[in-house]
Amino acid sequence: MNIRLLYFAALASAAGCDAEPVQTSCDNAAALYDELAVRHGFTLARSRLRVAVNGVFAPWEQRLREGDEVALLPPVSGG
Amino acid sequence: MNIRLLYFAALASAAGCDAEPVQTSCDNAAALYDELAVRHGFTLARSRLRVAVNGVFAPWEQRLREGDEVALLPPVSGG
Amino acid sequence: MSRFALSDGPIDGAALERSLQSRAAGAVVSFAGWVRDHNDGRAVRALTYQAYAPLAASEGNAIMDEARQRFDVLDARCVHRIGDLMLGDCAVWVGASAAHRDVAFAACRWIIDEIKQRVPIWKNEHYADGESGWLHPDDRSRG
Amino acid sequence: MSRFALSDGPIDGAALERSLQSRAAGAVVSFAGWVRDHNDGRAVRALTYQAYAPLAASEGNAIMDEARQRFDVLDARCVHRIGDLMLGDCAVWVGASAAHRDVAFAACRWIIDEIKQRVPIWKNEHYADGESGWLHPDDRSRG
Repeated sequence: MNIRLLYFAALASAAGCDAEPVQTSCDNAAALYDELAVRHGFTLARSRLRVAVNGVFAPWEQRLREGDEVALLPPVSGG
Repeated sequence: MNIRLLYFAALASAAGCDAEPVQTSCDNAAALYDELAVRHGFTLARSRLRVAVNGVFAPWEQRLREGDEVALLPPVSGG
Repeated sequence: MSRFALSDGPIDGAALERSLQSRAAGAVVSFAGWVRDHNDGRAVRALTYQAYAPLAASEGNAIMDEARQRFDVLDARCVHRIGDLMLGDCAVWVGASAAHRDVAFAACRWIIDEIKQRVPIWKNEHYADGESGWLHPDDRSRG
Repeated sequence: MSRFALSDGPIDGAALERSLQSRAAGAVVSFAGWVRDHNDGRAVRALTYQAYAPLAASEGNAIMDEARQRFDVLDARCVHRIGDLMLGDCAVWVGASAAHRDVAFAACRWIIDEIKQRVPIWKNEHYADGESGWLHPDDRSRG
């Protein structure tokens, strides 16, 4: 399955990019984050992140579909 | 004793002036207010007013002196 | 510069807010009171504010000094209009700057509450029906 | 007009405040967050804000809609900067108008708290010592 990943802030720094296409067999974002955390050395616990799929907040367990855009959102610090 | 009176808001409307000189035998502002209330028909209870003598808040019982400027201050409504 | 002032002309909130800026200030909270078109169910068309100017200035500045003692503000200012105001005019402006927003919100709120309770300024409302009247709120509700 | 917006240029708080005026509005409370010269004991020389723009816009506008349901406000707006900011720049502006000040204070405070907790925007602090870092506050303290 082809997924487009979006990274922000510390995750983008760790990944070395703001976005990348990935091919994965993970069928939800929780498993996908754990896979990417190993590859990129993400140190933020998944419990501290939120995830958005196609621009909308989503549960980590939501089933991913071919072509989804998955945004990994570390704790926010606006304001 | 000669005192200069300052009236504000509803008291000035009732007195028909913002300021006036008065000659009085009252030796404090409480007695003076009661005297003026009769003369001008002030309807505000003295307990709802504050008084200032020579530009400073003062107790109603403060002894008045020749030439004092006494300001009668109805409940405020700024803001 | 006096932290409290009366003004007989329009209040420039933007300029006042700029005057509160400093490199340590992370938060500014401001309150602007405008002349609105109704009060207590009556249609209002204009206002006149009268002040006992020397005492209003000293009491207003006493409030600003107390605010700086009670709250960890970096700066604070207040300007209150006197004279004739139209609908939509700014009647009073309060601003407080601080490192963090908690302090700025608390100080701004405290200042406007004290100004309204303590400073010798009176409002005459001019109603749409042609009547007008001085407001002398019953302060037994101050608690 | 969108009540929440991201901006990559300077925020004009005075213009935003004017946009909240109406004849029924007696009170406007505004909050301005500025880039200050320190955070957590470190000297700061600049900031960069990054946003996930489409979701920031939808979540920010959801907050403004919720504010108008929770509070009896007449109007409310918020603008948040993105990109590179210097000391003294306005990072975020929130304003709420209402008939009375209680509502305006409560709504303004609620909005900035929600914006800081929920909108996908991240701050990179550039320190005087040359280091920099993204801030990812531990939100277990949200309570």
